[in-house]
Amino acid sequence: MAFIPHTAADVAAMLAAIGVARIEDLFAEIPPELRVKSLAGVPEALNEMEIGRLMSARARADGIALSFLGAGAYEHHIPAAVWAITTRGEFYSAYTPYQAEASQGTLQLIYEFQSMIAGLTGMEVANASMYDGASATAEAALMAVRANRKSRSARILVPQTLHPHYRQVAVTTASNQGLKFEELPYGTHDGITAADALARYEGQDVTALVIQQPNFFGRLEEVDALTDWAHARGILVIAVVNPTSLALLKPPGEWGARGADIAVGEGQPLGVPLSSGGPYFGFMTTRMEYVRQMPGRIVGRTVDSTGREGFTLTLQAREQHIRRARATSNICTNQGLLMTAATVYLSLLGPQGLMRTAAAAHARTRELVTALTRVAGVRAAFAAPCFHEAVLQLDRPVAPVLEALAVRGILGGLDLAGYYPELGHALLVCATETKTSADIERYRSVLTEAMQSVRAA
Amino acid sequence: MAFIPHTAADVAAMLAAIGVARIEDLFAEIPPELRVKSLAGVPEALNEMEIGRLMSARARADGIALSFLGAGAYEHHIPAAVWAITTRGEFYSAYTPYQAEASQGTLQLIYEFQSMIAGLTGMEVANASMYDGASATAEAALMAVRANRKSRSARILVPQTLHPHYRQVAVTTASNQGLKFEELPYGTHDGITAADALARYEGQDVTALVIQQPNFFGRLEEVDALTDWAHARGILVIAVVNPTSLALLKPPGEWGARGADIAVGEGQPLGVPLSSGGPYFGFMTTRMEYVRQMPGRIVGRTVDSTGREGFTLTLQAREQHIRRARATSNICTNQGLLMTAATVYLSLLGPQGLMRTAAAAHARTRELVTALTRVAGVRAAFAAPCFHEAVLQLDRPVAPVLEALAVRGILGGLDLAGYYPELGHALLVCATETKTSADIERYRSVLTEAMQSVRAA
Amino acid sequence: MTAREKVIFEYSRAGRGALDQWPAPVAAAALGDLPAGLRRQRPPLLPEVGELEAVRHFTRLSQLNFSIDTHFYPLGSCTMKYNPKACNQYAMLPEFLARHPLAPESQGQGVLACLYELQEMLQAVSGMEGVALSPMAGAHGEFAGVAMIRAYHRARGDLKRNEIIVPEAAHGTNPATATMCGCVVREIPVTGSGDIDLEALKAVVGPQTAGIMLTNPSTLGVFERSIAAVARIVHEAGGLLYYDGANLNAILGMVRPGDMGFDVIHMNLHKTFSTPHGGGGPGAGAVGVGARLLPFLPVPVVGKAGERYRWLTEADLPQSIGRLSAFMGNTGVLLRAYIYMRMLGREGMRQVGEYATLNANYLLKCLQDAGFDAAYPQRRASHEFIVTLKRQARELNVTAMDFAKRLLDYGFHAPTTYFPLLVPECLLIEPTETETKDTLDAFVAAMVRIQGEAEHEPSRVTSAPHTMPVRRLDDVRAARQLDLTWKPTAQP
Amino acid sequence: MTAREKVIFEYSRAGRGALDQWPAPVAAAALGDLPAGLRRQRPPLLPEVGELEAVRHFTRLSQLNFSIDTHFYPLGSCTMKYNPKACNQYAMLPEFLARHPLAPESQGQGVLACLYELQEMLQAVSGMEGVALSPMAGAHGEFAGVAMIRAYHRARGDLKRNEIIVPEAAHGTNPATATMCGCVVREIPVTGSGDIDLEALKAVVGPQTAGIMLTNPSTLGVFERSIAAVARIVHEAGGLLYYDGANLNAILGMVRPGDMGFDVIHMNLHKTFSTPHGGGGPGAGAVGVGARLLPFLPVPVVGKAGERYRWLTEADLPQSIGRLSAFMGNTGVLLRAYIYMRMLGREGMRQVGEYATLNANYLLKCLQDAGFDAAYPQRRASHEFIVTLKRQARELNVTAMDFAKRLLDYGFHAPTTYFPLLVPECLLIEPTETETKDTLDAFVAAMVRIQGEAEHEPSRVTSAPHTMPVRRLDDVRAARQLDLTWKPTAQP
Ligand SMILES: Cc1ncc(COP(=O)(O)O)c(C=O)c1O
Ligand SMILES: Cc1ncc(COP(=O)(O)O)c(C=O)c1O
Repeated sequence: MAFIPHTAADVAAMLAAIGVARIEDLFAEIPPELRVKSLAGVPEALNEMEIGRLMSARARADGIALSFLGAGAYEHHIPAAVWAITTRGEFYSAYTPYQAEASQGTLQLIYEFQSMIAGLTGMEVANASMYDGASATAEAALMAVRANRKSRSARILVPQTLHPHYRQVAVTTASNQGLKFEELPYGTHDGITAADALARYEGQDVTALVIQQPNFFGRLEEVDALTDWAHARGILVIAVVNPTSLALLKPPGEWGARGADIAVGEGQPLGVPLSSGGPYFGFMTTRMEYVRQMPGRIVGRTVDSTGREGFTLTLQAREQHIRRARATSNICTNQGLLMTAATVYLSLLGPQGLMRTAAAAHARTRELVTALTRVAGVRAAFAAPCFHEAVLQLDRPVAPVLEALAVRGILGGLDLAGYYPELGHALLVCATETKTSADIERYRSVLTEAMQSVRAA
Repeated sequence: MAFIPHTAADVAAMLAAIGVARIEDLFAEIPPELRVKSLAGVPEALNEMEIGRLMSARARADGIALSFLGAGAYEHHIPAAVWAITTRGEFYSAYTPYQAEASQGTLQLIYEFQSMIAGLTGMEVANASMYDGASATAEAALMAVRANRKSRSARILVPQTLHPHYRQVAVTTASNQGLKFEELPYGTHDGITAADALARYEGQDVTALVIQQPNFFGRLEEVDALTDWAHARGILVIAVVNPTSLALLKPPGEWGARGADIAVGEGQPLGVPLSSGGPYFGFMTTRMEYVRQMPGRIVGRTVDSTGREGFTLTLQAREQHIRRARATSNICTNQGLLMTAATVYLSLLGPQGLMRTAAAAHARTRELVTALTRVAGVRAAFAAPCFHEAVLQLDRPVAPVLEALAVRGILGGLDLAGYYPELGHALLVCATETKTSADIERYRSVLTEAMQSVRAA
Repeated sequence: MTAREKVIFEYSRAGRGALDQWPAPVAAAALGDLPAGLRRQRPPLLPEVGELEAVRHFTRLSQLNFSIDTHFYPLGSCTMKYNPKACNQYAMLPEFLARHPLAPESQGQGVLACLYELQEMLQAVSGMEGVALSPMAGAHGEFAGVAMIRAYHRARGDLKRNEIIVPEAAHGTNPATATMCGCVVREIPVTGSGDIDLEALKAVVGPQTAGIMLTNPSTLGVFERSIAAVARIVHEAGGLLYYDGANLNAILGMVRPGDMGFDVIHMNLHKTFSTPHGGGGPGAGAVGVGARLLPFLPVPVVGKAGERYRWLTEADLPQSIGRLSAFMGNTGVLLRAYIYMRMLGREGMRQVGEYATLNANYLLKCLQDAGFDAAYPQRRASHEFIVTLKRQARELNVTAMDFAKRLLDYGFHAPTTYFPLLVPECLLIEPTETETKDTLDAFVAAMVRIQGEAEHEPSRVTSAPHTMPVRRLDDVRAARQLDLTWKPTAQP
Repeated sequence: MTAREKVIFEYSRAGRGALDQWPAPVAAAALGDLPAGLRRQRPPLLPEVGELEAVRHFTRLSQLNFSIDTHFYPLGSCTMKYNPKACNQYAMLPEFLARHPLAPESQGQGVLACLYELQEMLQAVSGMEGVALSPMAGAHGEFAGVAMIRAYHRARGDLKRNEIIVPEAAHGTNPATATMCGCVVREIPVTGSGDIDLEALKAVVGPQTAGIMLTNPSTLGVFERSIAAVARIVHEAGGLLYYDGANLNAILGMVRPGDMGFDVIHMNLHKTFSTPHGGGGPGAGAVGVGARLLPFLPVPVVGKAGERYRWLTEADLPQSIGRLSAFMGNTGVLLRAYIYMRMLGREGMRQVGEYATLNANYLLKCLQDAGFDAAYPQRRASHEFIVTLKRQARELNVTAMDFAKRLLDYGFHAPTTYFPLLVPECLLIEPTETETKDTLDAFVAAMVRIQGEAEHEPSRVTSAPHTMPVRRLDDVRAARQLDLTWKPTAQP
């Protein structure tokens, strides 16, 4: 009965009250020729036990592999408390806190989230979440066009070291509004944005520069120099950052002399399971001066009619339900529940725990690179330091090697052939605090076999 | 740090306030020679991620088999809502509702539980749970001795068809108080308590008669006749019942002309996972006239100082914390959380859902018996109807057959050889609503092979 | 008496922490390769609390919320129906949670099978030819839809079509989406009986028309009776029809947007298909398209080849509008919707439509009988309906907002207020099919009592709520004296 | 304003139900074999509600509770410490939940390994020679312990030993257990400083002494300093020493009952080892024994042979007191304790003892400084301590119960009241190590404010609580007009 609690007596009484004979009569306004004849294509109902069995079987079929994949989604330990709290009905089954007095839980939590994200990024204000890191990056580009009043070009410089999917999402999202994304090349020897690539933009009207730190290869960009270069030319800086890394790396708010103008990123590492890619959440921060250009919901602290502290949605005049066609974005539903998880996660980790997590991830990745480059035919693609992720170069095609690893239960990383053909047989690998030395050793030894099973190029 | 939130500054301030230099000084009253030197035997700490990995590996090692085991613990579908509610911190981390005003949630829930259990058993009152079905049975025997003022013998008649472990627990629990358990034989042809076995107790002082329905073999006892026989002789009747079965079978409150005097049972089938045997909960009910002899907590509905309805622990004068050596039992902590789960479960199932569950379990068991007795060398042990569980007889030893099944991922049932040698190669099997026809067919076909791999006796 | 719940930073003490959650520290040397100039100098301002402090704090915070699990929540246009616990439990099986988005298809046939079948079911209930699941909310689906409309015209060389027609009652995301897609919005009025003004529509269509965005049933809570005419007018003018399917609840199993002539639709799985609203999200805004727009679907989509499922990408869909999210959108949300839809089954789909409509019409009738004014008294309610309190505002000086706040005191979440904007002092009420008649009756009783209070003791209503953790909040101050992040010295 | 939460039966409507939870109906024929005379005639009185009604009802009920996750809960003798969420999550892995108790050992090496290691760890912290895990609560462990003492004497042919000595401050389960085991209870007094009166003990021991049951630290919250003398006196008289280890928190890693001379102990895993109290249970009351009682341990116990774990039964332990539960006791609780202990590790055990003691002594000192009277002012607190309000009761007519009820208004669960019985107007306060100094300070502040109220406005205290879902309840009426089950017509 589709979670419908009506008894036959209820239905009879309700129809009588309405004054119709049958439920069917309530649909009299719908032209009969439009009525659905059949819903073939939707199978018969399963009860909870049956769907449970089906889902368990499908989950078991997918299994759990030993994974060294990163590339924008990271396996971290998620404390049990995070989802025990997050799935509480009062968070899980509430909606956007339009009725502030009956939603102080969600509202205060968003305020705390905004505070933590601002603290982490070193920025002044944060919103209550975007869809994911990629869409937040796209929205940041749109926001920069609004915020940078001096620029009229809507040209956005995007390094090729930005996650390729983020670049694609930015184009899909913003090109209809006339934004132009121009790609900045990187050095194939060092994997970071080439400083001389900037030279050709001297004197031109550019709206914003995007910088990802660490970049897609796990390499560290020269964020201070890039930021100062942009600011000196009236170009806004959009930082794309991994939140875990910020426990150790300079936050965007401190890049260069003035700090980035907008900082966004993928929130998934903060307590959100990998889940085949979602739901995750994007975070977005900026300077106070740009807050009215920011999309998304924002919570403010205020007082009630008796002077008691309370929280409420604020600056709603930016949003679609008030400003409609002139809103900063069309976003309405965001990723609230994931933001909830992140807020609990950050509370449990705190500055020290997050630092340890970042440090462990970095140390594990170094250990991984050291181990794997001991395998014949494998070397590090870039000499310089990486953070948390690294590119390896193989002497033979990556795809068959990954397949050979997969049949042995190891997901060995991401084949970069489709994304960066210029890098040759390149493989992006990642290890976080969840990997032990034994795991790494297992990868090394299985890789040794796998390499042998694939002919060198 | 063992979930200890103290900062160094906290500790310093606290020690200063107390007026000691070191925490160690707080233990000055303990004779030094008694102090622990080392705790070798307790390993080094694991963090949450590490213990999670260890437990996941151990769980995976145990796996999930296709099980046809019953014998006092039954696999039923547990609606997702049951444990989503039960593990809410407000239920999970509260204790016995001694402060009624701050525990109305637990108290009202217990009242609802008592009502449901009374409804199910057809008895007048229920308590807030005992440890498990076996210990509830033992406590019922002790209670019967208190309640049956006319009897001085403390003799309890216990059919051999009562779960063997229940009989053992009763002996362990009650024999120190001088209770004598005398076993009533059953008919090996029909698997129920032999009516003529009662004859030899005519005219003797007997305190109580225990009746399990359905009995350990899944067979249905002649509860009306047994009850009336006992009552006619001043013997109290203790019913031991499977709560699921009560949706279809006559409740103990209606047995014979007057109904059973005490009814107990294992609550596990009501939303409690199998969990290798616990935590489960025992339920216990009786007539109002014996309520002051009942062990365990009881909640009553009352009013507060403003006349508003509320709930509170009542009849505490029966309990150890008030009556001490003269309490009805030493029970203090009970199985509250499992009772919580059962209350949610019964609310979701209701009379109709529970009836369907019982009917499906019965139908599946019949289907199972029909399928398995088609295998050469397998026959039903008793011709007469069973409920929800049945005894098969094989033409060869059961243990090696079960082993052969287990390696193929099937837990085929319980070998009765150790419990009832007189039944020969007997196997107790069970199927509930969780088993599909495909599961049963799989068992049948694997059993066919397994039988062939074991030599006939 | 009980103090307010502090901001978590106020519990923080230097050096405190949930240590059991942290990995072991690594030697400083392991970080030695990180250039000093790129390292953080001061630790971030995050709370330092133990696990108990965090759990206690957030548990207490949660209790300050109304939610479906605790209260009737008739928030119009939001479909706050029950979120079955099974959907959460089975979507969170460890294997589903652990799967990396870039894991090979061979290690994901289970989840891909679910997504593929979800596409099929959504296609069946919407009457469309193809479905893509990656949009992460309704507005995101709208974006995908309008972007496909633009791509369609562009692919045909029809480059001047940049106007999107929107009825004035439309949800704010519709015009906002049109702008996001670089279109110009043309608003058209609705008639007094809630249908689109066809003459106004005819006047506005033309060679510049990219399409029209419609909700049907509209946000006025009524079925657009002239839909066939609308479709004809727009199609004849060369435009496409976009169906805002945020709220399919009332027509589920009854009418299919595809059959009404729509070219593209988004469906809010977090409404009709009961994935949780989560205090603001996540959602999922799957898009369905007719034949003309099939080539433009966003990637990735799940395809099937023989018995294997695989991702379709730009290689398969070269005209795709592209990628909308870093990976595959909100997979976990999609699994919840999948589980829900499988539990409903074919028959359940229709029942949802029937009973959502029954509940709305019953509630409307009871409120009318109790003296409240329907905005469209001559119309049937769909999944929702509008009550206007303009009489009360005029006669008693008690507004829709006052009623809304007072309802909280009676244990009901307020309906949507002041939307759609064209009905004065409106309450948009959507009971959903998962509520009992008893709950609806209790809601009516509360409304009647509030009406009585408004007549006899209006200050009780205008100063409501009285029993919430806070009284009415000062929104003006919130916007003027922005306090958006906690600072060590910040005091409100 | 908000109505009371109804009893669930009041939501019930004939024919309503959570249908998705139910198996498909089976044909009536499938039940045809059940004799009509053994069938139920009328369906049982159970509520008929949908899933939403049930979830909403129980969620609301839960919010009426105080709990560790929401409030400081310093209930003396109960060790209401934080229950880590990880313990629950990992104990509830699907495989652990699905395992049948009679499944073969081959399909249970994982869980058996945990239980075996738990036995070993409990042995290590208690200083005993063997441990059995099957008792399902503290009182059940006591029962097992005293039953072993009896079996021991009986096995030696020493049949007249049927007296159990118990100090007057003992927990009620101690004398009740002695009775359950068919023994006679002999109470002995404690001295003014909280130690056992050794002279009284000497007077009571004799050839009829089966043993003594002691808690150390005692329920007076102090360490029994003469424990060595007690052990000597009882042992010399031929009795055995039973250690009620319900509350090991303050001595964990500090002293071991085995080293103090005890022969048998039970340990409340739901206290010291943080398994949840669950609104009344479940617990787990593992028993540890010295060499003399090893043969008598209850079955089953987990043994290890080579690398395989297996159940030891009567065949291995022919002198066992027997079986205490249908299967293996509260396995799921044992897994939680195992996880907790592994997370604590060796060092963590000692820290628990240290910080539990620190918190108790700090709180005691602060309360004393604030003018409250300690029951044993000259003694150190252990994990808990007693404040007596007899002065307040005499001078202000405000009792310990009044303070307790008023504390609820201040957001604190009350301490244990009126136990132990021998201290008048007592509050037994156990803060546990998992609470912060800030929380303890806030508790003291509340006590000080209540004291102020008691002096200046005593009716606020004596009529407390004021902010709970109900005011003080009429217990007398509850016991006189028994209303123990809901009936269709019942009204309170
Ligand atoms: C009619 C209508 N359209 C669009 C939307 C936008 O959906 P979402 O909030 O998921 O972006 C909503 C949701 O509020 C809606 O009600
Ligand atoms: C000192 C003492 N002994 C024994 C017990 C009994 O333990 P349980 O409640 O687990 O049966 C308790 C618990 O309240 C206790 O505090």
